[in-house]
Amino acid sequence: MSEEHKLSLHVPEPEVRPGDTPNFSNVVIPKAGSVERPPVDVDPKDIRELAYSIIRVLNRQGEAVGPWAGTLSDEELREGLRHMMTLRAFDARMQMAQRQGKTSFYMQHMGEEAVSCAFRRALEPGDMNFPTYRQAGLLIAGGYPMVEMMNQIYSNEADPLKGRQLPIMYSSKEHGFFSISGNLGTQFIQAVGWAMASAIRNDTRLAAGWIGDGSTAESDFHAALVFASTYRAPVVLNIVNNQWAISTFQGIARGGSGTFAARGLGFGIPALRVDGNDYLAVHAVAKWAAERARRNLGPTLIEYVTYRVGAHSTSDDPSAYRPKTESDAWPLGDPVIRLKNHLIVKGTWSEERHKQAEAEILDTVISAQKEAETHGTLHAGGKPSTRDMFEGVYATMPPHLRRQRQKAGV
Amino acid sequence: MSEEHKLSLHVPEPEVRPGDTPNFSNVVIPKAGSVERPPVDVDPKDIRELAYSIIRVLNRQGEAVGPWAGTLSDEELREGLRHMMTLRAFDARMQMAQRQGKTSFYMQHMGEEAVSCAFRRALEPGDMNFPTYRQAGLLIAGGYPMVEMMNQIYSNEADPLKGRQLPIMYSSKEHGFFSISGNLGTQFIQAVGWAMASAIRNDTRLAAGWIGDGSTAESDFHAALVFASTYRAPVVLNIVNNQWAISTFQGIARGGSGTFAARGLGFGIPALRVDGNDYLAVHAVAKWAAERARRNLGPTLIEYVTYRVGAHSTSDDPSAYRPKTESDAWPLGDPVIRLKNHLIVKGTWSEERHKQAEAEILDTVISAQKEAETHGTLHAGGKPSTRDMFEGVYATMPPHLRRQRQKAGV
Amino acid sequence: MPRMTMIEAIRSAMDVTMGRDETVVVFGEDVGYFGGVFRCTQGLQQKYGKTRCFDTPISELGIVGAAIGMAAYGLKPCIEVQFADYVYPAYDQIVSEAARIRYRSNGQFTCPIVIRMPTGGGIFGGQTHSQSPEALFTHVSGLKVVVPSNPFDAKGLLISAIEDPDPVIFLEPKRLYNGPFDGHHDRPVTPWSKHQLGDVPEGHFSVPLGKAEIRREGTAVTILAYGTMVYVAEAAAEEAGVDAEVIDLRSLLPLDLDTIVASVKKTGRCVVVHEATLTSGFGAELAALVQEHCFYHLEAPIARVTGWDTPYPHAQEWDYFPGPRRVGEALLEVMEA
Amino acid sequence: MPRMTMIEAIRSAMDVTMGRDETVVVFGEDVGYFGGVFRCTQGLQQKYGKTRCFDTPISELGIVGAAIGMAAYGLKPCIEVQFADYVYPAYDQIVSEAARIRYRSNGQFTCPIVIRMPTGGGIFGGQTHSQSPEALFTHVSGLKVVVPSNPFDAKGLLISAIEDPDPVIFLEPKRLYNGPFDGHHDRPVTPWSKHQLGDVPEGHFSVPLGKAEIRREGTAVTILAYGTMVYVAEAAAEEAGVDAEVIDLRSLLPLDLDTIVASVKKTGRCVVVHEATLTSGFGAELAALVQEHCFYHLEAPIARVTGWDTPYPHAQEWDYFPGPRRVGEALLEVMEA
Ligand SMILES: Cc1ncc(C[n+]2csc(CCOP(=O)(O)OP(=O)(O)O)c2C)c(N)n1
Ligand SMILES: Cc1ncc(C[n+]2csc(CCOP(=O)(O)OP(=O)(O)O)c2C)c(N)n1
Ligand SMILES: [Mg+2]
Ligand SMILES: [Mg+2]
Repeated sequence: MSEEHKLSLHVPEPEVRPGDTPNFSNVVIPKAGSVERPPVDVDPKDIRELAYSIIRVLNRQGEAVGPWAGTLSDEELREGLRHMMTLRAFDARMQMAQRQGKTSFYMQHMGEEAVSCAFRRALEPGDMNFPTYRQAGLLIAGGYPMVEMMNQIYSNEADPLKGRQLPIMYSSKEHGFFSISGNLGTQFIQAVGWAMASAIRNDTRLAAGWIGDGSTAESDFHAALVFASTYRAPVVLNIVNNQWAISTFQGIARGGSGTFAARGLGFGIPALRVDGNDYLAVHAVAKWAAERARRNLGPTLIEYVTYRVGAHSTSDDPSAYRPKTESDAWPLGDPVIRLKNHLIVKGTWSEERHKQAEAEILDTVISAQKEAETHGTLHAGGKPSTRDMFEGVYATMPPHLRRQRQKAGV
Repeated sequence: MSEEHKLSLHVPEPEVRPGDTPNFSNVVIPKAGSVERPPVDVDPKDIRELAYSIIRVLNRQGEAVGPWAGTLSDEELREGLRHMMTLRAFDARMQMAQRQGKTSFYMQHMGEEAVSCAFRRALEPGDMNFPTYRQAGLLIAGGYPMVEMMNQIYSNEADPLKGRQLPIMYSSKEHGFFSISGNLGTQFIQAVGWAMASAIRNDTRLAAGWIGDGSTAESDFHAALVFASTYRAPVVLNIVNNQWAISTFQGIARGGSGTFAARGLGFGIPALRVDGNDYLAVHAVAKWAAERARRNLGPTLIEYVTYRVGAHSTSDDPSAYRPKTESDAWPLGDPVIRLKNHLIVKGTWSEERHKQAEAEILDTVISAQKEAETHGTLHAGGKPSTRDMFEGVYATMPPHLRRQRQKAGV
Repeated sequence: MPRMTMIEAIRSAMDVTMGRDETVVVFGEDVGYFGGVFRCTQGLQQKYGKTRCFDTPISELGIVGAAIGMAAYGLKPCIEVQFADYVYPAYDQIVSEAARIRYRSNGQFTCPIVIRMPTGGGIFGGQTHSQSPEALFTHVSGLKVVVPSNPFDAKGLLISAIEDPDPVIFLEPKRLYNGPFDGHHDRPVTPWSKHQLGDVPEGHFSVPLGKAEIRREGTAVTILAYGTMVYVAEAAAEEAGVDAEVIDLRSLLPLDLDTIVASVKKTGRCVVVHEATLTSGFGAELAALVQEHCFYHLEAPIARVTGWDTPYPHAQEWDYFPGPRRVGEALLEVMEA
Repeated sequence: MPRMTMIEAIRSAMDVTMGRDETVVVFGEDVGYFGGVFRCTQGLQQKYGKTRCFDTPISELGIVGAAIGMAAYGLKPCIEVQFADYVYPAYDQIVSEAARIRYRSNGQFTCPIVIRMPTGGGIFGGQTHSQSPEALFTHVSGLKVVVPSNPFDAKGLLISAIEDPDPVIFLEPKRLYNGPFDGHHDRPVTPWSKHQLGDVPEGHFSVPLGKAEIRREGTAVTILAYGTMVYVAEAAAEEAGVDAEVIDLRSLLPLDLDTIVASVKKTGRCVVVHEATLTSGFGAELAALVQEHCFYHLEAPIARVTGWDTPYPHAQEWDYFPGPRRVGEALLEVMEA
């Protein structure tokens, strides 16, 4: 066979690796305010281009511009800033607690705070999220007590999940937050099922599914899109594209499609791409999608373009696979700083108030931490019991498990 | 909550059900010859509309028209006609054999003969198909002996698969036909893996994956598209949309996407839709896709629009879920008649030659059947041995299986 | 009391629970308009509307995953996997999700779903219409696993399963849909309409999960069986002339260990029968439990008669199927030991 | 001879086979550039190029399904599933496809793939980084299932697995990656560099599949164990002062029944230990086989010490883990019976 006809395997590679200079010149970023805002009952085939663009509201000057601006009041925005700052402070403390051996594991949100915090504000009481491990902002913005989060992280005697779950695998039905699975993707189709149930019962509540860029390759993602498309389920399907899946750059999961939002096109599902570091844009798009769902117009797929600034988890060290300074080069900036600047530009916030808020928030987090630690940490103080380990496998403990519990002497 | 805000579940329904008048007015059929033929190295995003159209060559007058015409000589077309007629005659005899109790099960191709027969002609020796149970045309057009097919169907002493497989679950490595699985979808990603292997080895051979409209909902379909897109595998991914998945109309699997080809758009894979009852169009599109693969340009997704005229299998009775006359109303006609007419219009075929060919083919099929039956049928005559049942689970029989075989006394 | 086939009994269980409880929904491949390839859901869509009984895309993962979400919402989905052989695409959702949601959320979310699936061979279905995957579920904490052997139990157990607050794998031996089958494939099968166990009350009743039933009393040896194998065991005992006690387990998880242990302590011998492959089949667990709890009463090794450790073959179906001859031989062996 | 950790030994096995055989390819999530989250494939991409060692999308189904296609083509894929807990999305491809392709095609197509996955707990990984799913594979005809317990075996068995013509599930006890762990979580672990079983030849060698190894000779009771439990068993025997024979099974399917039977016939007693949940765990199969083949030699019921029938908990890890105390109690119980 002749050389020229020989096949070869294409294996995508990121632009840069450790030692190289970060380079995001391939990320095309439209100007803030430049992307249209279609009516919520638009025919999906008329907005295919939205899957290849990026909806943005905050411009470089910190102004909110364009058709997606204006969904939140100043007070709401200040509260949003506080949520993001709280999440960041919480992350920092818990990351440190893990380093101190107070728990086994932690995962932070650095750089992605706007996504879950702003999305949460587009929901109504009773709506249900099916989150991954990187949406604690849904809890913080949803009023879930930080102490409870910490109790879970510490697997202490007050852990609402009785020590059964890995740290950060929260669950709070009351706060519209479905039990996090350690298995990637599974919750995406469950969100669609929940939404279908709401429609079957002629309810008004919607579901939101969450998935990472890397996890879109999982089968559950496909099942979710198929079922959502067929039954027009009232669900918002969120893809958080933070550019990385542990050490794997997003090009491996994305392949030749250009974007993750594009996946929706093959299902006739409106697919939007949004600046995930722009609190205002995230909220505006989430609201648009939630309205679609609530008006029984069916699902929406949203890709949040953001960047995972920190390590994947406390078990990971990103310097092994990407340039150390890559996050500084990320062209969409820091969501906290961008919202802060916007509020300052608007005259409703200042550097001083920001500093003060920072201090206040740190205090709150520290005092929550102190309270949580009175209930114990993973290896010290109060802990869930061995009995707790045997409970809750079934509603009623079957005889074989009772025998085993007896054998364990508890 | 107010009535107007209540959600409700959308459950797609076919236009008609038993007792109704068949109605395909919703099937938009472009004129033959009207769809462009892009170069094989086209940017997928420039041909998105091909996923929503139907490439057709044969017009109502039986002429081959447009840019996709002209890929086969008269002789090749006559041979193609013979392949389709053979497959149809084969089906009829085997269907009858099942009714006579000579085997347990059969699945026919009626109405879909062009798809596999014409596709086969676009392949080179060494290429590998990963078929479903409705592509026996690949074997017939590929020169696999009919007697072998019948031996497999009869599970007789000459069955190349030793009685282990359900009838029609053929396998012939030599003829580029991967072992059929009874589990829907699994072979689609395997085809991509085979193609990746060919690329890894700098080979020249391509793989073809096959899946039904209904089965595109399976997870393997997604995995196949993800991997094919990422690694630009030299694979042709074929979706046979025969409108039905047992009793379920294609709208349930397709949902809001309009077409199945559209699924490819979210992956940046060129997606073509073709008249599956048009032998010339199928061949032209297959050839285009095969050329792409062979030139290392990557995967192509093809949807064949056709109609399953017969029952799903010998276990099925479609009159329970669709109008009896629906197949007569199918607007893309019968692939055998259409090719026959084309050849007659071209002056290279005639009614008489057709009748004669029909008779000859029937003879060939009957004499193959007679030969196969000398080796036995499912419940009579020669059969595979009990020993055959224990062999081939592993390359070398492990001790536990040897013990079991001894216990079985064989 | 009406006579029902097992199909009718299963349908009736869904009908009765759907009628009593609006949160019960039924779906799966070909389950809606057509009523399922075995017709178990026939008429339910007409009666309860297409949002309570509907067709799904061919995605077992999607069917189970959506059901889990619905259960988290508060519905009680009773779903069909067309053949047990096709459950594997949904295995992750079952094992990693359905089985664990109560535990991992400390009861905030629960998963009251029933996954029905036809199981077992004897219909010349080849390797993808014949499998018995029960042991792949009994190993999973958080699941319940049920296998009925007759119309009465099928209805009563299915109602219990639907009403159960936890996920239940409900395996329907398809060879029993129309009548009891004792493995004599060359003889006609009595239809349920002529069989006493075809007597099934029209309305609501239940058979508890976790309770076995002694189908034949005996003193010489205990046969543990479920599904089709109950009839094979009975026939084998008759034909071998062994005074065997036949226990129909009905529910594998939870298991009625007390009934098993009492019987084996009485007989001193035990044969386990199932159609699934031998190695790591549920018979292994039964043998392990029996030797543990009845060690000092056992007079012979516990024998297992099962499908061979090969994929389920098409042509050699009757060499593969653990029929009355093979069970009878094991009985005699155990008696002589 | 160099000392290797189990990670290094596994890496060396791939390195050696990739060097000898161009058809060996390695891939999985984070396996390429980064070298795997446990670093088992570190350096292979640099050495053999990115078409022979590469990162994949996060789709276990895709990884296994593609590997099956590649194997049908003629390659020998050795693939990684990041944790055994994440294998379920690929379960259908493994059970319905990899395990059956040789059989159903009568050998026209074969499936020489190795699926490596870290297994077991003891690292505070919670329910999705701790599971031991071996029994879900031992029930599947057509698969082989291997669990090494030390660097030497890990390399030798992995080379055998890669060279094997059939699909092999290769479970790597992650708690042993850096040193033997006997369940005393409050004591330091000896690193492999200080352990004789860390002596691993640089080049090609193999340990055959299907052969157990007696790790500790004894006369009073036989302990059947594999992976981490081998060290727990040894520690338990020492601490309980019981003259136990500890058998490291190494390969569960095929199983070295001869070695097991010979030992139990000698000792007359048997304790089975594994970390997986009890019900339908591989211990059930072992108990069933031992009682069948050693019935007349057994002086006490076979005991099983295993993980409890609950999901693997996070905080209660050491209550869950079958450590030396629980194994020791079982030894004494069995000795007193
Ligand atoms: C089914 C499954 N496979 C693999 C893993 C291991 N794993 C945990 S997180 C992760 C990367 C996920 O990346 P992405 O979806 O982009 O989410 P991100 O961490 O970036 O938020 C992997 C591979 C898992 N948890 N579950
Ligand atoms: C995994 C799996 N699920 C379900 C089935 C049962 N089944 C066999 S064929 C079929 C319909 C397939 O429809 P389609 O993909 O459109 O192919 P067609 O029969 O129309 O050619 C179903 C549901 C199966 N074989 N495998
Ligand atoms: Mg990511
Ligand atoms: Mg179809």
